[in-house]
Amino acid sequence: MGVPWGLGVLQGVDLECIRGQRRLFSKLSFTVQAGEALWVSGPNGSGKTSLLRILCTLLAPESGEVRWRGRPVRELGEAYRAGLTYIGHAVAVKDDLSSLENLRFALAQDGCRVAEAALIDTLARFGLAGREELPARVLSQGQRRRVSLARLPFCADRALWILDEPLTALDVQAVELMHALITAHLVRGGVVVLTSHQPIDLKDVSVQHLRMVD
Amino acid sequence: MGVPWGLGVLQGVDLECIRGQRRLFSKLSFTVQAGEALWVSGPNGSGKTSLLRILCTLLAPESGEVRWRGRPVRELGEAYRAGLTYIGHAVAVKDDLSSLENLRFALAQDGCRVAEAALIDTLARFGLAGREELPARVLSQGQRRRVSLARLPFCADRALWILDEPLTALDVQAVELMHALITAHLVRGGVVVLTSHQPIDLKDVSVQHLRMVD
Amino acid sequence: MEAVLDATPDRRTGLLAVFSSVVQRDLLLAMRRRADVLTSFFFFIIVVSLFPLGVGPEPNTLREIAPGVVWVAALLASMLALHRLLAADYADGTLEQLVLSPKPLSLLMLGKMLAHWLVTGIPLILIAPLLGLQFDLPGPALAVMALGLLLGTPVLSMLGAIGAALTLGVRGASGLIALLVLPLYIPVLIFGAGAVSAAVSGLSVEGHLSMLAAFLLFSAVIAPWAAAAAVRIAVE
Amino acid sequence: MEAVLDATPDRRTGLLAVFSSVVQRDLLLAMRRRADVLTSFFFFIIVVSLFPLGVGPEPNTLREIAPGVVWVAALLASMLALHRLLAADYADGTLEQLVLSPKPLSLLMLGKMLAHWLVTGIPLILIAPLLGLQFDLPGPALAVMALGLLLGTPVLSMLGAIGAALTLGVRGASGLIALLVLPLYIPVLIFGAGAVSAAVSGLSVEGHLSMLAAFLLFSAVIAPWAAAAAVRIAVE
Amino acid sequence: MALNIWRFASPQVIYPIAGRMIPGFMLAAAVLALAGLYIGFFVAPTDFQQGESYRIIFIHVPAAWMSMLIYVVMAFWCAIGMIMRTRLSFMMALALAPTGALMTFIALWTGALWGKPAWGTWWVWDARLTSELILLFLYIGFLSLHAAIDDVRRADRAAGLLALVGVINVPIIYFSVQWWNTLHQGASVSLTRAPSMASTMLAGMLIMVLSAWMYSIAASLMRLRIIILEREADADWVQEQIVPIAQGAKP
Ligand code: HEM
Ligand SMILES: Nc1ncnc2c1ncn2[C@@H]1O[C@H](COP(=O)(O)OP(=O)(O)OP(=O)(O)O)[C@@H](O)[C@H]1O
Ligand SMILES: Nc1ncnc2c1ncn2[C@@H]1O[C@H](COP(=O)(O)OP(=O)(O)OP(=O)(O)O)[C@@H](O)[C@H]1O
Ligand SMILES: [Mg+2]
Ligand SMILES: [Mg+2]
Repeated sequence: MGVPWGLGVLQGVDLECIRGQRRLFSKLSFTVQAGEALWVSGPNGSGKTSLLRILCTLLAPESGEVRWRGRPVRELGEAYRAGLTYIGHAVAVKDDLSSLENLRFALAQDGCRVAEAALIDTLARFGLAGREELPARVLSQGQRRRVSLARLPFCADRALWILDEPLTALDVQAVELMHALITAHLVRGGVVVLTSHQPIDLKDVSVQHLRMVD
Repeated sequence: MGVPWGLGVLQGVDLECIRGQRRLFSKLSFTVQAGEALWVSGPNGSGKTSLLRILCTLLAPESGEVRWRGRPVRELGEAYRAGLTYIGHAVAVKDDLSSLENLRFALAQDGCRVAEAALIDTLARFGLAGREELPARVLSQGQRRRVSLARLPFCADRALWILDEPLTALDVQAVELMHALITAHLVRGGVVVLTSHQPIDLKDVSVQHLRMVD
Repeated sequence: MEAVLDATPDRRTGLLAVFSSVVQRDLLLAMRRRADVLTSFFFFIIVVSLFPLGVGPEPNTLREIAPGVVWVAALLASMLALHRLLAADYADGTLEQLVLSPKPLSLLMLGKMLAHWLVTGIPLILIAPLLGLQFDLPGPALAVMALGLLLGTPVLSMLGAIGAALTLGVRGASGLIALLVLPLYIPVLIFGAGAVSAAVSGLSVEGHLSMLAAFLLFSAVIAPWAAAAAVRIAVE
Repeated sequence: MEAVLDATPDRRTGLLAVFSSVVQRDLLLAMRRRADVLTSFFFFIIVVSLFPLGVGPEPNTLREIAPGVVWVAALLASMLALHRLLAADYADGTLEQLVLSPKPLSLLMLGKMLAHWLVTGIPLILIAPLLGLQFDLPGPALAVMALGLLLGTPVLSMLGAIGAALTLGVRGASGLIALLVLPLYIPVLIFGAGAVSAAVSGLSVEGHLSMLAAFLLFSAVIAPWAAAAAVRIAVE
Repeated sequence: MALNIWRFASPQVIYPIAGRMIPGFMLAAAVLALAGLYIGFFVAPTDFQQGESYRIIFIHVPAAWMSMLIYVVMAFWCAIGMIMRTRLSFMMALALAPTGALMTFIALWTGALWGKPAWGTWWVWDARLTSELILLFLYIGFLSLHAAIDDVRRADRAAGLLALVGVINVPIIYFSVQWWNTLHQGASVSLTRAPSMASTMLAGMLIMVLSAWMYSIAASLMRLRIIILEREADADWVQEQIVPIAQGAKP
């Protein structure tokens, strides 16, 4: 639609979001380049989650549109979703499955097949060594989040990562691992949109800060 | 038994906790004085939540005991629970009730009756002004947590507060409010046990730091 | 800020206040989900109406099976609502708070049972005679049916709460509840349907009804205690 | 650290692989909750057994109501498992992930329906003839019953999935499902039970069975699409 | 006193004692079964109303009685476990349940087999039969609930509570023939019908009942030993027991 490619990879154009009677934001526009992160912050209830859900088409904006490589994502449809990884507040981890099975099925439903060894390896690097076979029910809060985040290394080929408070419940070490993962993704030219109440500590990459107001 | 009162208000004595086949901790002892906070930190899955649940008798320790004012809490039973406020990971907020109703019932089940005006006032100070009547379902993650934390000001007469990651999902302003609440409770001679991955920033009060290891 | 820090609650509230706050909260929740109140009600009506469809329109057969059908439908309708009796409270942490309350847990459980009965039992009692009419049951049998339901449905709520509490957080809970609870319901079914059948054939119904009353007393004593014990086990 | 950062997945998997991963995951979950698989099964047995208790032991009456009872119980057993078909996935965020999958959502829904049928339908089909035997049904009627269930239970799973999807996140969902789904089940009930009754009285069953087959085809076309649409609405 | 013994009896003490008792009970069960079946099938005369088919009573009645008794005993152990917090009593209860379910199943099955010649039908929905079926469901419910909970302590106590609540069913089974008029025999019918046969029949039946007792005790003790090993797998004494066996030493 006339927007030249050079203007950015992910664009929000005049986005407006209304929940119930409340206008959370309007005329919200931004442009994120390849290799750049968008850190959305702001007070509780200011609409960060709503914005992220709009970006990944789970929610329709009241007005305005989201563009990916210059084209409205509503038009792109499946093609857009095929290049997208969203990890929301809900961890999508099944209590009755083990960490390993949770990860395997999450990837399989994403249409990607991974060798068992790589899965176990990744879980270990997420601090779940020796807990691969435990049902997720018995894991601690932070460990459950780690299981859901362990998908990310396998999503290197998906250009856009949208992460809603990925650092919640994580300990210091896990936060560092997440920083490394995100940095690596940006370095290889991906785009990351994330929310966090803690400051984001990404070095050597460009981070755009979007402050929502109440 | 036989421990003189001077030794501390809340004591863990040789606590041991086993979940599944895994020994999370053993020989864990500590003493918290009146007016002192115990900040429990440590990596994900190191047993912080388990420890807090033991302290409030939701979980029985494998061995060892918890003492309150020198007496084992198992013996104290209701008398102990009558002086205790626990806010866990689960927020105990009903999606279908409004913030106001949620707060009112939480307090009523605690056996305390509060004037409507005080409730609305408190909710406003927790940043929920104008949202008292919204069903909790539509609230943001942080706002739901605020509703569950809004109980605390009314628990001033309960000596022991046990809070599991009370700062999760809260924005900067709410974190400050929590710090103020906790400080006030300590100043009036209460005891606070809390976990947090973020550093606890309490001034002018004594904070004991318990580092769990994996 | 100060006002927040020294709100002073009135803690001289008694047992009854806490009990009624539990009942009130559950009733309010049920009203909020208005669909829910109507549902066990409609479920009851639909199940009862399904039978003539499956069995065929022969009036004698219908009159014969009516007591059984109505009671089985009541059992199932009551059971259907069991899952939400405690599971939601368990998932969102409310149950932990109840366990930590200094008031006796069994009393709070009784409150939840009462709310469940008010929401699921009462509508059944009111509509059942109407449905019985469609099965061509005579007047006295209808009265006996209503009376039997009045005595029997609280038992269903109370026994059901035990099953719901036992299966909290258990894999496949909603199914397991059925497995645990339906067998316990059977005596109520036998005497409840038996009373109606006896009334249809003009026999004395006193024996049946007094058995139901005995069940009611018995479960009023046992169930709150057992449910509280089960909840404590589950929360640990 | 490096290895984590460049794990390379194989993304050339086709539709079928994703479909079967959905089915497999649901089956695995069902196996984990072993109780669950057994439960709709036991529920079926218990409900079928409840009726004679309420109705009385008269063999002729029993034979007459048997087809209706078995089919109503099958309906209810199938419905009981519906709540867990999508609700858990909705609550924990799995459903969002399915919606965001580049593969067609209706296909994924079909996978979930298939898993539901394998877990709840198949056991019913296997046990129903045995229960029919206890109701003193003749051999040919038993065969017809099994065949009818084979055609009818997938329809129950498919229609049920629509109901489950429509009620996602709705207050009081488990009850509302019953309300939405049971009326849709009625045609299946009528023709399913009708086939057995016809077989008992020695009439031709072809008409009934071919109606069931038609329902099956029809819902195989409509249901996955409708369920997918409903899920999209719910997730928004 | 007996309670005290159980209270302080640790699994470690019971394990070898049970091992020593099992052969005796098994032997007694076998001998009594042989004797009982001999009396039942060769000594006891033919019933003049029912012919030979009544002989199924020698299996049916002991199994039916055991099914109820075992449930009561199981509930008793659960109660002890809940009150005294003894691990062993829950293990006893869990060890009893499958035998109880088996006995219930046998009672149902033999009853059905008997029903065909006696009443002309395999099954009727009569109160006695149905409440016995409920008993089977209660056993299954107990075992399923236990299996559905991972944490053993929690599983024990939850299933134990269920067992206690379900105990109400036992008197219902027992008195059902008095409370409802049913097809099933009342307690004394078959014995008074032909007084001359009563003594041999009674003897055969009682011997079979004893045999069922012996078998149930032996089978539960065997299961108990396995449960003890499973649950105490980490304990030193189990390691000492198991490791030598694994290395080929005599137990
Ligand atoms: C599946 C069907 C049946 C079941 C579930 C069943 C169940 C039971 C039970 C639980 C008992 C022990 C209760 C007591 O001692 O009072 C019992 C005893 C007995 N049953 Fe059955 N029964 C069945 C069929 C039959 C049939 C067909 C007959 C014979 C026609 C029969 C004859 C007896 C007799 C004679 C006793 C002993 C009563 C006594 O002396 O105390 N049963 N049965
Ligand atoms: N029906 C409604 N009526 C009024 N307000 C609503 C309605 N639905 C949602 N809201 C408001 O919309 C906002 C949703 O915010 P969102 O979840 O996007 O916030 P957030 O920035 O992610 O907050 P947090 O930091 O707490 O996660 C909340 O303020 C909520 O109160
Ligand atoms: N059945 C089991 N088998 C093995 N390990 C178990 C079992 N149940 C629980 N655990 C372990 O016990 C620990 C529970 O930890 P807990 O929830 O107390 O951690 P936490 O310190 O609160 O962590 P977080 O920071 O993530 O909240 C986890 O490491 C979990 O893996
Ligand atoms: Mg948010
Ligand atoms: Mg924790």
